[in-house]
Amino acid sequence: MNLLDTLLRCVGTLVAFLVLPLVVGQAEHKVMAHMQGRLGPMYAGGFHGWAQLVADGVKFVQKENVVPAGADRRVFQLAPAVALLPYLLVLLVIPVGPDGMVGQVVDAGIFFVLAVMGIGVLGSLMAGWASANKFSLLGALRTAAQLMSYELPMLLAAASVAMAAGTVSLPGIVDAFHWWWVPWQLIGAFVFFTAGLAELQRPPFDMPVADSEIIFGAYTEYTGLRFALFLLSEYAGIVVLCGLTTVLFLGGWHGPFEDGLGWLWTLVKTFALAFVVLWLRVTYPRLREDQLMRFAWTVLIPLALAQLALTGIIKVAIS
Amino acid sequence: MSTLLAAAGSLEPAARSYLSPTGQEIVFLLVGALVLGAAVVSVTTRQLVHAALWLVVALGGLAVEFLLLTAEFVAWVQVLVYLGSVVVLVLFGLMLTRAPIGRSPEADSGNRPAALAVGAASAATLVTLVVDAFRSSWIDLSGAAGTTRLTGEYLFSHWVLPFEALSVLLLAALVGAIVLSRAKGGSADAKPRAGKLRTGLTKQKER
Amino acid sequence: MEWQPLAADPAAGSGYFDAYAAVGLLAVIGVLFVVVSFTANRLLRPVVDTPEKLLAYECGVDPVGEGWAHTQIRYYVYAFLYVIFAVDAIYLFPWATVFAAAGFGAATLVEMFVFIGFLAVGLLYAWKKGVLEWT
Amino acid sequence: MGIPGSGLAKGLAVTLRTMTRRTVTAQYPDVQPDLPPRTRGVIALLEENCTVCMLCARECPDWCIYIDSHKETLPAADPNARARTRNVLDRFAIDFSLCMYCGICVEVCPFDALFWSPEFEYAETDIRELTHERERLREWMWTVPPPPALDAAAEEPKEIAMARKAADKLAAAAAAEAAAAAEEGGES
Repeated sequence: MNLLDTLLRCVGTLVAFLVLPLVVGQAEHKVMAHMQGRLGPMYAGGFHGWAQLVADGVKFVQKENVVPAGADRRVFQLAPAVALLPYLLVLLVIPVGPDGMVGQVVDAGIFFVLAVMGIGVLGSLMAGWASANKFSLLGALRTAAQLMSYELPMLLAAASVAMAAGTVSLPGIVDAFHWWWVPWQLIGAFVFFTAGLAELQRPPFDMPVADSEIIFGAYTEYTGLRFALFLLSEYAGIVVLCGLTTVLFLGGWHGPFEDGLGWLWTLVKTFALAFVVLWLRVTYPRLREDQLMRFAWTVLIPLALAQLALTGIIKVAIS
Repeated sequence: MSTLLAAAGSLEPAARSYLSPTGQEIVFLLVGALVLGAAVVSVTTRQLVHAALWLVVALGGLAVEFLLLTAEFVAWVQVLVYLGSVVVLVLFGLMLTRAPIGRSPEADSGNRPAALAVGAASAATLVTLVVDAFRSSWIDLSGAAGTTRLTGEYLFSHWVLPFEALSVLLLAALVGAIVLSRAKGGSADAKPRAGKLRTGLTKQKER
Repeated sequence: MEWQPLAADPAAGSGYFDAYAAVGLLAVIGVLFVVVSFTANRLLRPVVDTPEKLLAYECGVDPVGEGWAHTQIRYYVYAFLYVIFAVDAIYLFPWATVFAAAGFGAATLVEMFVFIGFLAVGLLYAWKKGVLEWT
Repeated sequence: MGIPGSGLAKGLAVTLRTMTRRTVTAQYPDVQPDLPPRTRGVIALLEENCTVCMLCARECPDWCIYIDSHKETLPAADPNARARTRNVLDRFAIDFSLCMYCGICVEVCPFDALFWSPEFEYAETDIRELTHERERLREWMWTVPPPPALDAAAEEPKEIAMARKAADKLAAAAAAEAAAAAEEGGES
């Protein structure tokens, strides 16, 4: 493992980090449009508006950057980076295929991923506080409360998989995967995916950015590129969440012809999950704030604890 | 920590030289300086939320230090618990109590000399203790000694009782937090409810 | 099918540091990416500040009062609950890697159930006290 | 009710089904819309019919019709008669940035000077350009479609019926005269 190899892997991760969220975003444009009987973007790039998000990016870079007069300038300007970078780091360790098709194997695996993703909440809090705006502050508080509440079921569900595999390393988990894990860890998968959706503040869990109540939550005052970075972090979050769910619960690269096409299986599963994310957004209305909190603490956490007990008992029984 | 250091297995004073530091040692010192600087700024800054944010830098730097000592698990616990929740809790508290942007001089209580004395004393105690305890021991950094698996093995072979005691402690903290947050009135009446407001209004009308 | 941690291989003794060096390198690349994009933005964007533009946004009317208001303590309680449960949850990970290994087994399972049981009692207490829901 | 969660599944099914159906989006600039007759696009003015009675301006809920006029004295045709005055239109403008396309002005006009035209592509970059003066309003007249044909069984419009009656009477009188003349000629 030399420096060049590492550098290439890091650059590859950065490219994936910039491309995959765009693919998901474009898919969201089109899927959402068609689910609502519309066409979506049709012009940018010629064929069915495929370059819409590229055009948006070019536009965002040229837009004015407004920092409100009352804001805490430095914190305000730093917040998007704090929200964005954790997802980049996480993307590095998600394995795509067998035999080293991964940015970098980190032995702490899931634990690393969950810890680093937890930093993202600081970005939202910083943004909300530094904006000097009531809606932003309210949004930041809601975001933080929601992220913390839903981080817990995620941790518990991930621990259940770690128990099943006997390791916290992500490639290790996929190596240990058997098809019957899917029914065995079904509750865990549901909890993990749902909690992940809430962590990303995707509808129906988008109360912290509910536009009809608090404008855009913590990101109300943001314009131009900084706003775009928050959006990018949301879509990168979708990629990371779907990739993680694939790796932890759906067997990652396992599938027919996995020797040559393992990476394709991971991508297919990831994008299928991303489609579900978009589908849920189109279908369901937003949960109220108290419903959100209640759902995390009284539904997801007990479910996750039940999954832990189930996993532990079955694992000890078969070993 | 001592368990984890023991896990590294080689605390014997090895024939090492201070004069030819390895790359890890250099990075360790640099990050240490960063942590120290961030910590100092954190306690001296007049802006409350900035103090909390500098605390993030200090704690994150500590996580990197743990990583450099191959205490992988502890490092990510540091990130998850301290950066991801304790600091957020602190920020939350500050925001709930209206931490304004800019300086907040009223937050200075004038106890600076006393605080400085306590801080210096506790720092001196800790430094003496740690230096005395480990003296010239070296941690063998060639292998990852603090992986999750090793931590688990030590925890569940030797430290089960403290582990269980911890759960009682956490339960106590939980109950305490709930009791404190509901202390005023202890019931739903403490909430400013629509009904209550209306009675207040009618009283005003009666006058 | 047992996954071998990288560092357990003596030949790859420095694999641990290599892994985190890569993470560090990626962090540096990420910071560079942010810096480059912000710089490009600075070069390309117009700067036309007007007092109206710099006001806090409150649906078009002039902002009322100041930007900070007291909010419900409930949010804080959730954060507190999370801190406690997170401390609990991290112990699950070292446990998860060893509990099924030889020499641990059922006893460790029971130990963990006792641990989780205590916290489940805490959760039930919070639930019963009505901290987890508000309407 | 049924199984819990069946409602959630039903919702997912609806959106998925919609996705497989044809979209209803009209790709407007590429494909011109198929507008129904009597589309309210823009209001046209046939200023020859306008008598400056001001009914439209007064009835307009948005006050978006501006009319200026002056009185003009016509020299009397007959030396014994008084000189007549009449209103001459100086300005007739509709501010389409205020107009809410209610059509009350078209309804109240007693002299058929205002008409609906289906043209709607008159967006401007400057809001002041949306105030159409009388020349522009007159131009819109060319885009007003002819009134739709009546139903087959519909009653004849009154004015046509009256005109026809008058024409019939004239024709009958002419025919009677011709017949009388022929009779006379035959006798002599």
